[in-house]
Amino acid sequence: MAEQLNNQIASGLIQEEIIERTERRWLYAMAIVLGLMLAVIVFTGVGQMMSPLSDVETINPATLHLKGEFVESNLGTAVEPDGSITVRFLAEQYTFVPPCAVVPASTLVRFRLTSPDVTHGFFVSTTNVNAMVVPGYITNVMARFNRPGDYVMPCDEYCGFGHHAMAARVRVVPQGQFKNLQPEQRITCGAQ
Amino acid sequence: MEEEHHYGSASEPERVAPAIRRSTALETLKNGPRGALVIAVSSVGLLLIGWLLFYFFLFLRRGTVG
Amino acid sequence: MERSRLLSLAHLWAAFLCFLPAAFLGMWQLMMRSPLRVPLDDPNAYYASLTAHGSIMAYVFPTLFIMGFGYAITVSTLGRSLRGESWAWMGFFFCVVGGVMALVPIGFGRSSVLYTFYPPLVGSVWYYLGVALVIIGSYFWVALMLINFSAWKSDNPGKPVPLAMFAISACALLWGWTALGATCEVVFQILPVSLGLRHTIDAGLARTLFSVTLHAIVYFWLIPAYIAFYTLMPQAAGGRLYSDTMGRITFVLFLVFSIPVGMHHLFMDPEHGSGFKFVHSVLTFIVALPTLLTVFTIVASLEIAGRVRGGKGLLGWIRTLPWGEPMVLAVGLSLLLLAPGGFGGLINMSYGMNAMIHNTSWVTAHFHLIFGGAVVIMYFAIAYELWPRLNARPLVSKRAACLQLWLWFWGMLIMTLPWHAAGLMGQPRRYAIFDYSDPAVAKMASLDITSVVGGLILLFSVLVFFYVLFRSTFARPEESVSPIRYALAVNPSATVHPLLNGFVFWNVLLLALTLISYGYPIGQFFFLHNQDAPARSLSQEVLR
Amino acid sequence: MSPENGSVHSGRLLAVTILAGILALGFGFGFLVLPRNQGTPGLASASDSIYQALGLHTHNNSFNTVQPPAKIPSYVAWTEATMQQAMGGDAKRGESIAGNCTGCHVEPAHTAESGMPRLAGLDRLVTYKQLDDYRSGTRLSDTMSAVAQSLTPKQYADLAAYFASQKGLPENRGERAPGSHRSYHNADPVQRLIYAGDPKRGIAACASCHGPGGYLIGAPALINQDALYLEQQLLAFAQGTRSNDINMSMRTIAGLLTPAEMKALASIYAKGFDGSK
Repeated sequence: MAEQLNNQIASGLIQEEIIERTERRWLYAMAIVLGLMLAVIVFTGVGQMMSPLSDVETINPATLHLKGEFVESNLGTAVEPDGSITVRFLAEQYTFVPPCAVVPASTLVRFRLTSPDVTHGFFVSTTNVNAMVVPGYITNVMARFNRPGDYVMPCDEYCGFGHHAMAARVRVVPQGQFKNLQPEQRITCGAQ
Repeated sequence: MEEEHHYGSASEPERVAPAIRRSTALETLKNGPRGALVIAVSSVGLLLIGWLLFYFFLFLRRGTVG
Repeated sequence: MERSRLLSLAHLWAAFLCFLPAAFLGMWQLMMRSPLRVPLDDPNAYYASLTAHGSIMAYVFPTLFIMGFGYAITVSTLGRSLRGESWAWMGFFFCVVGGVMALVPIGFGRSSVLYTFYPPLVGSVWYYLGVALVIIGSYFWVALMLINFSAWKSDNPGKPVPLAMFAISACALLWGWTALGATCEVVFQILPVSLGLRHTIDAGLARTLFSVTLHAIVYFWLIPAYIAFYTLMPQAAGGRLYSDTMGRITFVLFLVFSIPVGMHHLFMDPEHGSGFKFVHSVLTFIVALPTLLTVFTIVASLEIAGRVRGGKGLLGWIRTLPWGEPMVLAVGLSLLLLAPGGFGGLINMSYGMNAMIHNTSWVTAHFHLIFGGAVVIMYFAIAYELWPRLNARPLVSKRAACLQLWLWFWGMLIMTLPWHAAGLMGQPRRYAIFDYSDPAVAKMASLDITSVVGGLILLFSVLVFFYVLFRSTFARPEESVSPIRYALAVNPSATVHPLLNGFVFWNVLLLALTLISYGYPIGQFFFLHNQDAPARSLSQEVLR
Repeated sequence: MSPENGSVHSGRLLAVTILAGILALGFGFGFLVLPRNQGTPGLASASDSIYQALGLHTHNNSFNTVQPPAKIPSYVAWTEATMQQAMGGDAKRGESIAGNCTGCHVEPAHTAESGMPRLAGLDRLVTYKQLDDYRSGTRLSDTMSAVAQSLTPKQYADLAAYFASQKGLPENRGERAPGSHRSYHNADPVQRLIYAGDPKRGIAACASCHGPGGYLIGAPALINQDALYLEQQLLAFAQGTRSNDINMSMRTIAGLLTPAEMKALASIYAKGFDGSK
């Protein structure tokens, strides 16, 4: 008896079919909106190189200075045998080494960083170059800077009491001004 | 107030909201909540347009990275 | 008057009493990072305060509030006393002791590791034990919610579980599963190191385990606000819930999809490939669906209430809604905050676009707007709804309550919108102080000062909130305080689809999905080698 | 099957198929489509694409073959074994060895501004590392390298334990009571450098590693240290004549300081900050 009475009153408001129809249509509409956003991500991801970093490499953080790719003499900007540019930083408690790096504009640059102590953040501000630097892992980010100039590179992940003063600079120079280097030559732009 | 089935909301009747008197204002609800649809569609539309603007004019502008 | 009201009241009081100091800390931090002069402008004090503000606002305050709200729902929707109330008090005791134990070392500056831990940075062992105790205490609540849920179901076979109980049980299940991630990190990785049993830690594995918890904890906080949307607001507005089924589908979607999306916090991390990052990004899009469904269903419910009160024309029903009712006003303001907050979320979760704003103030502004704003404003409204029932005294003044909600709304917008802008301009996150003499930083000075103004409004709103709570606690008692009323659906039905009345199948789906999305990302760490980093302490603790 | 189970079964089937569709979309694009243009651009094969998506590069690390000759700053690495050894010294045995150190290093026979570092109270790890660096020649000093070569690493640890047990330099436990004027609002530029650093130039705050109120493994507490010694070491780091700081942290920071700042920093730390000797 309760069910029969209930339908008689409730249905007067809005039929259940209408409710189900609007909700179902709304669900489909939202699925389409989300699908559209995903499609944009996939197309730009395939068209240009617009995706998060993808390179799992480990390295022993305690002995970076003794052997391996991040010995101090190998830090800074280097031209690889195949002509590509690689910039290596060490992010350590409370300073980046080198504190300033020179990079040619509008060429593909490979940034490689690691940390001997705690997690740091690597962020060339106002650009998309933004990644975590986790001790034990090598951060490998490919990027291209279109606008020459000096970029501030703050550590954007909490790394201890000196976190607020930890910042380096990336100096993007026009292609012409970037002098070609010998394979084993490393340069930084040092104090200004 | 006729006895209404309410278990979907609470098991003790006095814990459930009172039934609603039918009035002419409800007529417009016959074919679904038009006003709610307008608000929902426009707000989600704004979100989508905002997202597209952010994606193409802020994100892609800041340089390729991968 | 509600059964076991003291239990709920104790939880809510404990929650809001630790919310108060954390709010003041937040205010101090806002001024500290702005160009304004502030007492104790010491970077170390900021990082300790940030750890305390984060730990309270992320662990102690919401967990205690949700436990209290959960007990109140169980008692009032199932219409019988809570089974295992003594265990509930034990859980409460664990949470309070754990909260205090975590805060003491922070106060002494021995554990400024922030509430997300950041191994290999390691703090005092007491901080981690405290957080672990809070989690253990919350597991008592998880168990009690599920016991009461299944006991009622077996006593009432075939009957639909009340929507509010169904939702809070989904919330408890979600928390039960997701807390395992952070618990594994603390128990197997951080505690051994802070106790000095081990000296190295795999930071990549630690961050990944924490990401299992990091996003689902956000939905653990969000679901109670949605419970108020679906089951308390329609009745307060004098209308009906548009669709009970859609409510259940929303909470099921949250349960299934909240955990396997965690890696959108690790998009910019070096220890994962882009493949699983994209899978998690797609799953995060799916977990945005229930919020979009909720927005429509709740605005439809508001329209019904508006029409019933005679609102004519396409949008005429908005004017006729009882905006003087705290619950109705809170839902309206929460939806308005949910729009920009959700927009920030859409940007953060979009795979590559995360690089634009990762670890900038944009992210901080996002979660203050969507959690601090849209969710906590509902916590206030839920508190206003529960207070008369838990104290058998009327709420002192709805006008003061509504003023408080408006202040919270404007405070949140004024604080977070400039913050979003500063984030887009590249302001890094978690800086104790900014050197405004640097032209690149000076550009953000006016934005940071505007945020301080927003913070002041929020602080005033918190004081008004406590004014209303205190006055209502000591108001003249009234016998005729009506019990909590839960919204009736437009078409209440005697039966509910079996899948929307239980969680067994959804648990299986959840575990399968989490295994698929996290299996490889977590498993890979056991095949990588020489990535263990020596633990570093900011206070020479580790070398004991 | 009663209608009851029918709708449950179809419900489950629907949920599983939707989920499978979502996962197929995610894994399909995530592993097969998107990685094709990442890292090494150009259409890679399916397996290359999957390797790239998992972050396991198929290309050999062709980009770090040619390296300048490595220069080892210090043979000490803060591994578990080294720390165990450095912290495991016995003060009493250290006291007997320390006989010939007191000539130069101990307070009474020592005039202010002598350029000779005070060792009483020095952190164990610092003493251990400096002695090892003198032994390995990564830190140059003819007298000290002779002393270091005549001792074994076990004795370094004993000496370190002995000096750490002496009163003199403050213990740097990394805590400090919060105080005002430790931000950029501080008028005194040197105090600003100590507590807040100078991010414009990339200079870290001294106190965040050397205290007061900050601790870093291997970084000595500097309060009450000899002013001339501090200034000389900063200059040596800046010019690179001293280069035993692991991963170039001190050389980088000292290189950004001006000589005037070095002198001011040395005198403030030697005076012990707010005059507390």
